[in-house]
Amino acid sequence: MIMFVTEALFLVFIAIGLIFNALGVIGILRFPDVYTRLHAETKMTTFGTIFIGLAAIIYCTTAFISTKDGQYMDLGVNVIVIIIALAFTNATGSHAIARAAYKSGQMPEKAVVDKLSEVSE
Amino acid sequence: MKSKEILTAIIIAVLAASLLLPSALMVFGSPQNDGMDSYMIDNGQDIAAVNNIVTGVVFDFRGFDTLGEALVLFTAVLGVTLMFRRMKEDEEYEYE
Amino acid sequence: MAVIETLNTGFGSWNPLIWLAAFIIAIILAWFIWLRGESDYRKGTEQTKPFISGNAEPEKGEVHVRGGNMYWGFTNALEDYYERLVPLHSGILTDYILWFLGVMAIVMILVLGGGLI
Amino acid sequence: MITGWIMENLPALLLAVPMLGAILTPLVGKVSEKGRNAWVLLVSLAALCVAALLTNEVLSSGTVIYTFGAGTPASAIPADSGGLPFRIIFTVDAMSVFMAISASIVGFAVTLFSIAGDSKMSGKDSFYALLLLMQVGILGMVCTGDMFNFFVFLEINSLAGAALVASRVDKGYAVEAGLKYAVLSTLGGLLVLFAVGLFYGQYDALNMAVIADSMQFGVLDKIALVLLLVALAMKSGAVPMHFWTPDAYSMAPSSVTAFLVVASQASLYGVFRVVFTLYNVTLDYATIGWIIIILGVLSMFIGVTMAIPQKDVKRLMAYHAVSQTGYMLLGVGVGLAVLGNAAMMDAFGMTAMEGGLFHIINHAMYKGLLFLTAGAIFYQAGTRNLNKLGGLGHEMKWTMVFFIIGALAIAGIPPFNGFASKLMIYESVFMFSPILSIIAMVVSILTLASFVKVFHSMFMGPKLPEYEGVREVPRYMLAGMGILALLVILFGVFPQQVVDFLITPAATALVDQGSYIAAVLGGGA
Amino acid sequence: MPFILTAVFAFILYLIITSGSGDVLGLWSYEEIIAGVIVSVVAGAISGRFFCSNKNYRMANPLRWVLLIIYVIPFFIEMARANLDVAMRVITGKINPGIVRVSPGLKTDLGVLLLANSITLTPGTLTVEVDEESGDLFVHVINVNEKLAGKEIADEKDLFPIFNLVSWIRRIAE
Amino acid sequence: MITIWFMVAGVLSALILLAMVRLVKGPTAPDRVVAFDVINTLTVGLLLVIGIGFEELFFVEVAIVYALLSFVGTLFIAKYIGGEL
Amino acid sequence: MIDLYLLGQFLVITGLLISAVVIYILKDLLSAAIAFGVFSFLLSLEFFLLQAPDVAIAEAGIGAGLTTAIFVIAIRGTTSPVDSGEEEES
Amino acid sequence: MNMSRIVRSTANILFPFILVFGFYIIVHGHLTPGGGFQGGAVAATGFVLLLVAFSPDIIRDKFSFNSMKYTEALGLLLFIITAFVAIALGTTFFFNWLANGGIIFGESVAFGANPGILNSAGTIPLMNVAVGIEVIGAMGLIIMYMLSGIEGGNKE
Amino acid sequence: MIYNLPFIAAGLIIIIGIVMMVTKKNLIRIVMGLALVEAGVNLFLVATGYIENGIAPIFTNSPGGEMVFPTVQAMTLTNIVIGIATTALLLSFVMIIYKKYGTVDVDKTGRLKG
Repeated sequence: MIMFVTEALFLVFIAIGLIFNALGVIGILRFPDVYTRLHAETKMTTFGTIFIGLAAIIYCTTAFISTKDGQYMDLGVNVIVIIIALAFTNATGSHAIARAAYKSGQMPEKAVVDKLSEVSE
Repeated sequence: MKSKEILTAIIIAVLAASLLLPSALMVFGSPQNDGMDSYMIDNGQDIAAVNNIVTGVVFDFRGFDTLGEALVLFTAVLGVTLMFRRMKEDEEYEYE
Repeated sequence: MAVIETLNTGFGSWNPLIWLAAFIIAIILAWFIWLRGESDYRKGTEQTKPFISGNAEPEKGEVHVRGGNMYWGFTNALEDYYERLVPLHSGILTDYILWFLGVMAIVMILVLGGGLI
Repeated sequence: MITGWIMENLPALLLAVPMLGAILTPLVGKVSEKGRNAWVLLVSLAALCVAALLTNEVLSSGTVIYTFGAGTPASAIPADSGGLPFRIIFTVDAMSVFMAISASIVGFAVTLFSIAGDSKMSGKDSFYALLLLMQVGILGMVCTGDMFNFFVFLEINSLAGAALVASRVDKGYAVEAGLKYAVLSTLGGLLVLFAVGLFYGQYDALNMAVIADSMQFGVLDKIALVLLLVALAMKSGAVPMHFWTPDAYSMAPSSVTAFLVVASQASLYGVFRVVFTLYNVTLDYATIGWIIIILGVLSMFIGVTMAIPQKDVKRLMAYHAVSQTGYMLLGVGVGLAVLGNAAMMDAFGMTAMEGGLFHIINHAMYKGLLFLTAGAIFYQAGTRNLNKLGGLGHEMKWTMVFFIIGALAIAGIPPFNGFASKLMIYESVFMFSPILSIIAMVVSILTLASFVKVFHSMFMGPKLPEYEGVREVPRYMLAGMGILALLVILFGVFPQQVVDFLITPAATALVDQGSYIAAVLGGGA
Repeated sequence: MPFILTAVFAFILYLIITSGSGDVLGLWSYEEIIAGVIVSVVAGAISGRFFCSNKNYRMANPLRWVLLIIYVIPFFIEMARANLDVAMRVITGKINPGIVRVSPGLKTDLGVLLLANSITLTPGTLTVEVDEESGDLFVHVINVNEKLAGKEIADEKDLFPIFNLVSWIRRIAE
Repeated sequence: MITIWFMVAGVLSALILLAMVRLVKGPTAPDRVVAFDVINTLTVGLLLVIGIGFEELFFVEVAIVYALLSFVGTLFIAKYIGGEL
Repeated sequence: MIDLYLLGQFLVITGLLISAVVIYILKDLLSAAIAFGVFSFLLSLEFFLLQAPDVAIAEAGIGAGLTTAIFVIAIRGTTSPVDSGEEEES
Repeated sequence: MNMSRIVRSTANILFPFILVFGFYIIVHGHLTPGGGFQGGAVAATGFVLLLVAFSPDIIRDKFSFNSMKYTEALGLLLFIITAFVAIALGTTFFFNWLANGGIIFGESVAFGANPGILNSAGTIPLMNVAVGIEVIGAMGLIIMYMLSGIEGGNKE
Repeated sequence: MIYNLPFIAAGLIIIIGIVMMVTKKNLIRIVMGLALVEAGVNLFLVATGYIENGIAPIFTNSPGGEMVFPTVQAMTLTNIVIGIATTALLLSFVMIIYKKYGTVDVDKTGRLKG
């Protein structure tokens, strides 16, 4: 029973990860300007990759319980490190890109309101 | 300049053919000889007491290469240092 | 007498020491001849001035033959050759790379295609 | 005890001493300038001593094998590996020490010269460290018996050379020359690495002796041969791949230029090593021999004709360097073209090769001397333009004498060393093909003509007003030139001794592939 | 103090990535611990002045770390909610973007960083610029409704409708 | 179980190829940086997945290096685009 | 399994070649540098697939991080500050 | 020029962790993938992260050119001295004189599959550390010099 | 033939790099081409040592099969570091050339000729 639940959870996580990654990639192809593409990119692919990482953690936990091999635990811990690093760096990176794009003079398309331009002028 | 472009194309074609020839003649995934490397894999743990055979090769069996490579890096740093150095006030050379 | 060995060149031989001895003898002979020259040469007199068929002597700077003037005849005679050769040294990096690769291609054809002979 | 260690580890010390010197040079330079100069001289002298000891060792007791990382230096092959060496092995035979000793001599003279000659320059710490590193590269290239190690040292050599060429950054011309040199030599180096990969893929070996032992000369080997041959010939400056040479030689500081000559000769050594030791009779020697001969003849002729109309002294000398490289290629190429034919080899092949190899060391000496005199002129007069120079002979007497020695040697006038090697080349090549020999003689005459021009426009003529303050150069520079001038005269007066002592063993070692393999792999011979 | 704090964090990271190597506490071997101490001392010596650049040791309190770990849960829920929102927008292509200003009133670097990264990681919002002095954030929002467009300074409620993440962050970092 | 990992890897590499369209098309440099970032993230996932698929567990370290370091490249490009370098 | 592995390799190599061509095609220098970064990622992935994790780490660290940085610095150093940004190659 | 406040604080926080990770790769060079070069490159990237997030002047106050030069030379010196000691002990250059010796890094490794012991491999960990130090210094110097080359001319 | 994919890719990358070096006019592009050639050579080297179904040459707990060749990986490692050194040096040359000449066009930087 537990076996079945973990396997199902595992598959669900992988499916979520793949779907969100795919949506992210489609998003950067469909959206009109840099800012909206960044919306699609950072969040969706980060979210998707985090879910793939969670699936990996589940896999490692089951393997650790069944084989008692210390390396599996090492792997699972490392995956957590990866997830944290990825979330941190991706968020900051996309902020940096957005800021740079704004500084280089690309205005958001179809913007309803732009408070930043009022400040910088 | 038309002839130069044609010449370029011919040279590139010949080189491409000769550089792609190995990919047709060599078999990927099954090297023809394996004397040296299988010896290293079998005896690396004995001789150098390493688990990562690549590190064993880099630092023990072929350590001198690594020294040379570190020196290449050192050379590049010295070169960059020389390029961006602050020159003396009166340092001018004639180039005629 | 290892010092006075001659250089075997496969076809003939050559001994620099003998040549050197001959050279020194020639110099000594020349010295003798120089000794027998006129001894009433004085500096600072009319003797030191060059005699150019009675024309006035030019300034020292003008006499000096500059390096670019030499072998003008040679380069002028081979003008066709130089006009082809000098533009090859165009100073452009891409051309230089192309020459390198071109020679490689030619040699590749020669070696892979069976050879010259 | 200590002498025992030194004698046992000579090949490693030959490289390790300048390496250590190069690493410590910036640190010593932080403390004091004088101390750094002394340190660099000391290291250079030590390297020269080690090279001399190694030469003596090799010439008296045969090829020296040094295995890095093994228990004892001579144990090339571990007992249970089935006859395959897997560590890096230095195979120092007579040819290697021949190159090593000439590089060390020029290196010492150049260091001596540059202490005074480049004193106006900033960034001397890096400059000396790079000079020593370049020496490491050259010595490593000529001593190693391992293909990948050869590539690594080639890369050290070319990077250090490029950085030195570009070291006068004030106007940008030197950097342009350095960029050309660096891009071309890096591309060449990568193609060499590709060839090494081809060898590795087929034979699973990197050691030259092992590769030579199992060489089959299939299609892949042919491709590897072409890549190695052309890339190394380009590095040595053979026409029509010589275009980087005048740029780099003329824009580098003079002391560096004198050393760059040796660096390109190390690449020439690479060519010879590849065709003779790696392939030898398995290769299509007539074709490769003729290719090398054609490259040589083109180099000789185009080099010298391009030199004649030049106005820049160093550029002119650089074209002469290309031309002289042609002699070496011609001599050794003739030897290669008759490699399989024992009778012809005995009759003139060996002599041609000896002539070509003798020309290497001679060229290193006199061309180094000439570049150093050009540097001395530049140091005092501040220009290299032949149209502006003139009348320097009144003050710079010693420089003039050294220049005359160098010029006569390069033109092949007896009794200087250029004549001896050129005579060997002329006579043996004449038996192979008279036309080639005649071309070589014509080139020699043109060389003389062009140096007469240089001599006339630099030293002769009335004193010019703009060079009033010109004095003789400092003593360090004269000492550097003097060493080379002395060697030029010595080699010219006693050529047979040099040939017997250095050149014949080198040529024999180069041709005799069997003993090279036997020295590493044991057994036989 | 900066040195010790950094070294401790470095040591914890080292222990995390080398877990499962030996027998001490069932997880680490002695050699690893010795190497870890050396490594973390060196890392602390080099990077201490950057890690604690503003001489502010609030984060040395372990309680704040517990809070930070708990914070992950509401944040994750917010993230999942908004993700579905943007996923719909990717498929339908209906967007209504704009840049609004948020004034959370956070002082510390860590607080600003946490909030900005939370905003960026929450789909639909993206930090474009931060005011150096006041810590005000300029947020690019993918769907600006009428009410939000009218306000001069937007509320937290508009960005995080379910949980009040700003007060969480204030509790963690201030 | 192993096959699943490889299938995931295949899908992820197909996504990378898809994201490359934006790299080719992207009218301005910031658009290309977005593609760069996507490929970056996907590559980290791919490395993770393949590492588990090969059953050689230390392969994951490569992914950590990746996740930490590619950030620097992004920052450099962003700094250049923003005109601050 | 082996077929899936081959498929993965095929995809990665296709990506590698595409990005190499993209480096060649793109007119904007900065975009070429970005494409070089992508190329570096995929090369690292390919090393990973060829069972060379050491080389993959080296390529990831040096290729992805430092090479991009050096290229960007050099591009900045060879364009005048006035017309930075979208600079078309002559 | 400085980047925004967010990037700066991220760099501050990430820097020690990148450093630790680089050192981890260096120290574990003989057990897991990695080694001197890779770990050194990772740690050097940490420095580069600081250089990009802050204005290079600020970083140059804390890590000067000279200190980086000393770091680099120290690494190379350590490397070559490790090799020289082997000559002094009567063996050849680059002989692994600590391997299987039993003291420091001297434990021998059994053949076949095993997780490995940190305290093994002789001189290899020493060389790893030396090369790591060298690569950190070299890469940091290259980037620092190139950044300094952007700003102004190279005349005083 | 399909199994030779990495070799073909390596060859093609080298060719693309060489074409880039020959046809492009910007010096930075030329250096990029050189870096591409180098990447291709690296790929070629690693592919030379690959064994089908081999595992990485590192001993761990997991039971191993046949191992991939280690020497060639060590060589590639060396070449990667040499590559970054070369690239850095060349790019600093290019930067100095721009500073002195004001251009990085390869046709306009050829001032040494004849």
